[in-house]
Parts: sequence; C-alpha cells; structure tokens
Amino acid sequence: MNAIFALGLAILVIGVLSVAFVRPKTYVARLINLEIPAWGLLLIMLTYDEALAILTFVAVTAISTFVIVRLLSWRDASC
Amino acid sequence: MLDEILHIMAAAIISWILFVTVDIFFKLPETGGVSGASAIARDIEAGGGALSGGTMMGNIVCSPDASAGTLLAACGVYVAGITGGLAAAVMVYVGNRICHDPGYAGTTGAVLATFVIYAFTLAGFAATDFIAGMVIAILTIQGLSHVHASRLLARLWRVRQ
Amino acid sequence: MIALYVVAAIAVFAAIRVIVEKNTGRKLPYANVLGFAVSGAVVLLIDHPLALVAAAAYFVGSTLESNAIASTYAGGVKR
Amino acid sequence: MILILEAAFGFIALVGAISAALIRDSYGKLISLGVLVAGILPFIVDRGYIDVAITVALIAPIATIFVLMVARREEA
Repeated sequence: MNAIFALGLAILVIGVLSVAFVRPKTYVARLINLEIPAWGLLLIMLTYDEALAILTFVAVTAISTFVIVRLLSWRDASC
Repeated sequence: MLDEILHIMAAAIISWILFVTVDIFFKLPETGGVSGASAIARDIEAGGGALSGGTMMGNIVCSPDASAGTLLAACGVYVAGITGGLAAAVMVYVGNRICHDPGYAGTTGAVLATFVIYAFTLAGFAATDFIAGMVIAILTIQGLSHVHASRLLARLWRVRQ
Repeated sequence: MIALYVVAAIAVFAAIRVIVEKNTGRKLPYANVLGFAVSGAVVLLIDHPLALVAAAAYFVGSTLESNAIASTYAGGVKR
Repeated sequence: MILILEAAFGFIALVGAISAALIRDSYGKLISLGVLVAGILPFIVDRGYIDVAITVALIAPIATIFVLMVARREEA
C-alpha cells in the first residue's frame, strides 16, 4: 500500500473519531475538528492523479467553512 | 561529507550576524508593530525573559522580517541565480504589505542577503548551505530557549542605543 | 543532500516543541520555526522556479495565520 | 521521496492531527491545525503538484481566519 494513502486513512479515521466524540461540547470545537478529516481526504485524493479535483476540493472546503461560520453567528444573533 | 557540515555551520553564523544586524538597525526591539507582537512579548516576559528581546521575537513572528528575507533570498539564489533573489525581495515586500507592516527591514534584508549569498556562491559555498544555515540560525533565536535568547537580544539592543 | 536532512530534523524538533508547550503566546515562535523549516524543505525537494513561489506563498500564509491568532489572542486577554 | 523524510513529515502530520483532536483550548487547536498543514504540504510538492501546493498554502490561513471570527465571539 502506498505511504500517502495509509497516512491519509489514518488522519481521516482520527478526524472522524474526534468529530464524533468532541470533548468540549461547543460549536467552535466541533467546527475546528471538522477540518481534520478534510486534510486526510485530500491526502487520499492525492494518490489518484487528478489535479483539478484537488483544487476544487480545497476551495469548496474553505467556502463551506465560511458558510458554517456565518450560520453560527446568525444563529447566535437570532436566538 | 565533513566539508559540507563545516560549510553549513559557517553559513549559519554568517546569516545569524546578517539578519540580527539588519533587524536591530531598523529598531525592531523598540515597539510592537501590531497588537499580537506585544502579546507575545508580554508572555515571554512572564516566562522570565526580557521585554525588548521579546518584542523583537514577536515582530519576527507577526510579519516577514530580515530573517524571512534572508531565507527566501537563499531559496531564490538556489533556484534562479541573482534574478531569483531580487524576485524573492519583491515577494517579501508584498507579504509585508499584506501583514500591515511598512516593509523596510524585510526588503533591505532580502536585497542585502542576495548579494552576500551570491558572493559566497562564487567563493565555493553552495546555496543549499545557506538555506540550512538560515533554518539553524532561526532555531537558535526562536526555538531553543526563549529566556536566554530574549536576554541576548536585549543586551545587543542596549549596545545599539 | 545533508541540508535536506538537517531541515527535516529541525522541523520534527519544532513540531514536538509546539505540541509540548502550554502557553499560547510561547507556542507561536515555535510554529514560526516550523514554517521556516517547511518552506526551506519545499525548495530543497523540487528544483523548479515555481517552487520559489510556493515557498513564499506558504511562508506569507503561515505568518498571516500567526498574526491573526496573536492579535485575536491579545484582544481576548485585554477584555 | 526518501523513506526517512517520508517518516519525518508523516510524523509531523500525525502529531498535528492527534493534538488538534485532543487539545481543549481553541487557539491551541488552530495552531495544531497549522502543524497538520505543515506536515502534508511536502507530500503535495513531492508528487509534483506545485500549483496545488500554492493554492493550499494560500487557502489554509483564510479558513483559519474564518474560524477565528467565531472564536473571538465565543471568547467575549
């Protein structure tokens, strides 16, 4: 098995477990833990040679983080 | 093998002297450029260091200074000769403007380091020695012991005053 | 070739020091050392003109991240 | 890449992921996320995708700044 693939799988598993069992049960900690499996999935996608897919994935991850941050602040303001 | 290690050590000493001189000449230990630099200086002082040395370390963390200029100039000389060094100086200036800094120290350090490293390349050194040497130099300032490094920088700053 | 090993060893040392240190303000200089080491390793791995742009982009990015974290940390302490 | 270098940068990435999962302070979590990105960037460069490396190096701090917008609000 490729080393990059194994490392990506390990980081993906660690990230998924950390999102599921988040220790300080706040939205910010869960949002930061949600970034970890994104980087693990990027390492797995690096094994298959598709440059444009990786670029799109990185951009969409950042944009979805921005959307979730706006959603959290809007929810704090409303209720 | 042994020759290359001696070259790396000599390059570390040369780049240490170069960037500390340029940083102290541009009065980095005097005041924190942004509010984060003052916070880092306060934490280093709370850990037992000196305040002016901590301010200079905070300024190095919070914006690309002469240390970053030296590293990127070494990379530029390694990749594309003296043209790469000047291109690295332009990138350091752009990075300084992004981080809300005037950018005199970084640009001056990058241009100065380009010519120094090119001169040493003619004298038998390789540019890779200067990359590794610059990383060792920044390790001795920021990475080994904050207390002793900040006291040393504060003593040098007192000499310049 | 020795230069690459030296840079990688310093990167590992800086990463361990970042994790072990408790105070946020004293963590950031070690993270700066890690940024120096990784952007040196990027240039040493590939000898290509775009590698210089990649190293400069990573260095400015990590500096901007440290700057944002430090200024937010300073504002949080002052309140 | 040489096996020792692969082990070194893989160790940095793994340590960053584990500490980002376990540290409770939110600033410490963000710094550990920076360590994780520092570990995976040499793998991207070593595969030859320098354009992907430039994009990752520019977008990762922007995501951190987005998270800091909500971390500051929680601190206050």
